[in-house]
Amino acid sequence: MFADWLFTGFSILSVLGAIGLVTFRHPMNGAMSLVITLISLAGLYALLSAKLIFAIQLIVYAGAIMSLILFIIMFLNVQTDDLPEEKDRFLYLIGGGVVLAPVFFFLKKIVQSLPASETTIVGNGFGGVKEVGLLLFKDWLLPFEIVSILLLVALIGAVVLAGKRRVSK
Amino acid sequence: MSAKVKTMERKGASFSEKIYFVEIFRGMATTFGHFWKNLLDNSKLYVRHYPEVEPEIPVRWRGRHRLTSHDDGTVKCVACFMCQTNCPANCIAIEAGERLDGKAEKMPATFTIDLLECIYCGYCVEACPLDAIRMDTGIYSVTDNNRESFVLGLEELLQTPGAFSEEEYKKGGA
Amino acid sequence: MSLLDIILVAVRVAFAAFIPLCFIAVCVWMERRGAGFFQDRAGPNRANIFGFRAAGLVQNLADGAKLFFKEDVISDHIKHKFYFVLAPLIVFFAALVSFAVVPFADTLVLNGKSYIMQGIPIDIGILWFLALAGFGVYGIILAGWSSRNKYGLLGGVRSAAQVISYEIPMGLAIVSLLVVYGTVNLNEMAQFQGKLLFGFIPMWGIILQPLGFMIFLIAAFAETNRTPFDLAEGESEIVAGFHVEYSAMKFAIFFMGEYIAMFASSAIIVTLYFGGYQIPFLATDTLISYAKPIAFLLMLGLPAGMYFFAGWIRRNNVSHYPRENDPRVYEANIYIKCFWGLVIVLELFLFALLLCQSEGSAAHIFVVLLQVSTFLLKVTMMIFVYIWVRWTLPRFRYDQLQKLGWQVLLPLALLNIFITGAIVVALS
Amino acid sequence: MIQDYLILSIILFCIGILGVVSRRNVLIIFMSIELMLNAANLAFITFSRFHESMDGHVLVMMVMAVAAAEAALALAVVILLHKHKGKLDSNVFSLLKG
Repeated sequence: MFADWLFTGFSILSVLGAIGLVTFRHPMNGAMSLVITLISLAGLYALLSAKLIFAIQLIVYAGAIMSLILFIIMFLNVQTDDLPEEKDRFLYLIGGGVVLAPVFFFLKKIVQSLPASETTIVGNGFGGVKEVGLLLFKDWLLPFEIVSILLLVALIGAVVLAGKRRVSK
Repeated sequence: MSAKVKTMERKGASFSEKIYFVEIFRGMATTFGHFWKNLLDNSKLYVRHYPEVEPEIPVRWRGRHRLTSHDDGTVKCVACFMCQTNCPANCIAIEAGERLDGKAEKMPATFTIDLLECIYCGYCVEACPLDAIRMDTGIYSVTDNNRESFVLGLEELLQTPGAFSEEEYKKGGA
Repeated sequence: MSLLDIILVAVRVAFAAFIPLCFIAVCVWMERRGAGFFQDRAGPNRANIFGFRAAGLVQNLADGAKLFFKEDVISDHIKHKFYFVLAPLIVFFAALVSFAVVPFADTLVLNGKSYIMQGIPIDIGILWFLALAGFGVYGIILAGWSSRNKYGLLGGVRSAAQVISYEIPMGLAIVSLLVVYGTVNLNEMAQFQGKLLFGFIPMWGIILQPLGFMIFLIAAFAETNRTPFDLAEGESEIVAGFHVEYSAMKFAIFFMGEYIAMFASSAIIVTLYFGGYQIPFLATDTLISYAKPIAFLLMLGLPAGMYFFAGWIRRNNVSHYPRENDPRVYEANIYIKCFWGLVIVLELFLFALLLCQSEGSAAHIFVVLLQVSTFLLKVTMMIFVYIWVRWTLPRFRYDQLQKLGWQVLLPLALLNIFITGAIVVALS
Repeated sequence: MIQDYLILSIILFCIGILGVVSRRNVLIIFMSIELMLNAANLAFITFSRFHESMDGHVLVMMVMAVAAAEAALALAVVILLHKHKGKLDSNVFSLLKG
């Protein structure tokens, strides 16, 4: 019962945060509402008994990626005058919503055809650090290595892109 | 006169100094020595127990100003405006008046020092040709509740006595 | 849920919430008096209530009252007032909540039921700490950005970049520690450190991971924005960094947040590397089975320690200038009487324990109290190290700071993981 | 119950698409993409719970790594564009050459 209330609260918060992201004009407001969404998603992961993913969501998404975005907003010193006008963004949003509504109802139909299942917390180490780690390093070793190479490439790419350019003559 | 040249050895070049760790721990040992000594016995602190124990003021110490007077009580100042001209903070304002006692031609009709402007540099004392203004009152704490009381007039400046005798003052070299 | 359960939950939540808040006062006091003693000064020792100065602790009250009654200014040029007000709260609460996972005593077993002694009973302790340490950056960024002022912005950029980049060596140092301990649960880590290496050295993290400890310590200093990494508030260049625009209680909350962060990271360092609540050579089982002899030894030791402490107070709490009827001697006598009263109460408590016949519960509670005081003692010593370093080392330059983080600490941390992994594989 | 989580995931995903399509601020577009990734993550975790197998968790970790890489690169590009044009409007960045 308590889990249901938590689910309701977290889902309302996450949807509100997402709506805030697409409607606010200033990216700082958008980023802060996305942070709310991400934190409430972390709560939902905990409800789905994914302990490790809960922690990683907080560390990587809410902690690292979003603080990087906020840092960039601060670094570029984005103030209201620098932003694009976007006077008719609500019009676009409503139009997009009308277009997307059939897609949403179609997907909803598919989802509701799934067999019903409980979402109580699973015991015996489901989603714990050790279990997910063993799975990661046994069955998913190759993708893991590829992702690590991807991260390295991204690191170098970011340094090359944003670093100082030498003036070529 | 040949200057004495002492060549200092430049620190920080050796490997153990470049790696920082040893030096950091040596520095921390030094500071901890001070801490420990003072913690065990706080009578060794280099402090002045100020409000209870008045600090000892040397002769050349620049305190609040005063105007000196002749033996018969007339003001020494002749309103030559040297101090006012020299004052970097523009805190001295003099109005000259005619002098009737025959000691000089002029005397200050008003002589005000704004202590809130004063930076206690002592240039007025240096500039005075007649030793009429001095900073030897030994007053170091000038506090009040309103700004007006910080503007000293001629009377107050004349009434403040010096903290030292004439011989001490002369020996002090000021 | 019996009454006992509820009481214990209340106790541990209260401990996790109030101990950091109480330690703010202790930290500030230690910082100021310690700074004084390091520099051969006395530090603040004049503020008093009816002549009782409590060694300078009353000064905190005076400062608090001053900050509380100051005018709370929000400048007119600040457009995003919500974030401006939110920022100090984020810093404060992120630091406060990050302490909540630190175990302050071993699992308490009463009537066959075990109670975990940490604020939030969560398995992923150290990951929680990392996540919350990351949240602290939001406060800095929002404060620096919403101040709309060059000093604030530069200070915010500096300290946010510093915190973000030092999180990486910190995380890597923790990774090698996880390899050694084989768990992310802080309580299990502390239990692991109760064992003995070769039978006579306590198996503390600092002995197993000396390099990792150095990296973690440096990164923790940088995370908490303390000297030598406090260039966010380099007074000579950018006045006060990201909290230039803050005044009164908003500034006080920033200030308290910094001290809570210092306390929390001291607690984490103690838990990871100094055995947490463990008393060296006395693991929890040993303590429980020898509870009575230990209580007897404490009964003997307390008056002896108090005798020397009283002598120290009497020597140092006097006016060092001629004074008639020195009120400080009177003050010192009262302090000494209070402390002797405390000692008598403790003695009575220990005596009751000695008389107590029921094996188990009393010994268990006694051990928990012993471990809590050990933990707090260790944390206080770690805070002292923070203060000690602050008054010893000069501030880094910004490029030196980033160079240290990325070019020295990061490779060292990777090397540490490699060495640790090799040794663990070779030994198993 | 599982359906609720999945519907929430769909809602978040649709909002993400809306954000990408209708906004012109590059940072908001970027964050909307992050939102879509998160919606997909939620679906992964839900199905993982549904089947009681942890492969979904591993996939989420992969997605997060990719998102982190993407964040680093995208923000580098944003900084570069801001340096060149001094604006955050996606209409301004229509040229392919810098």
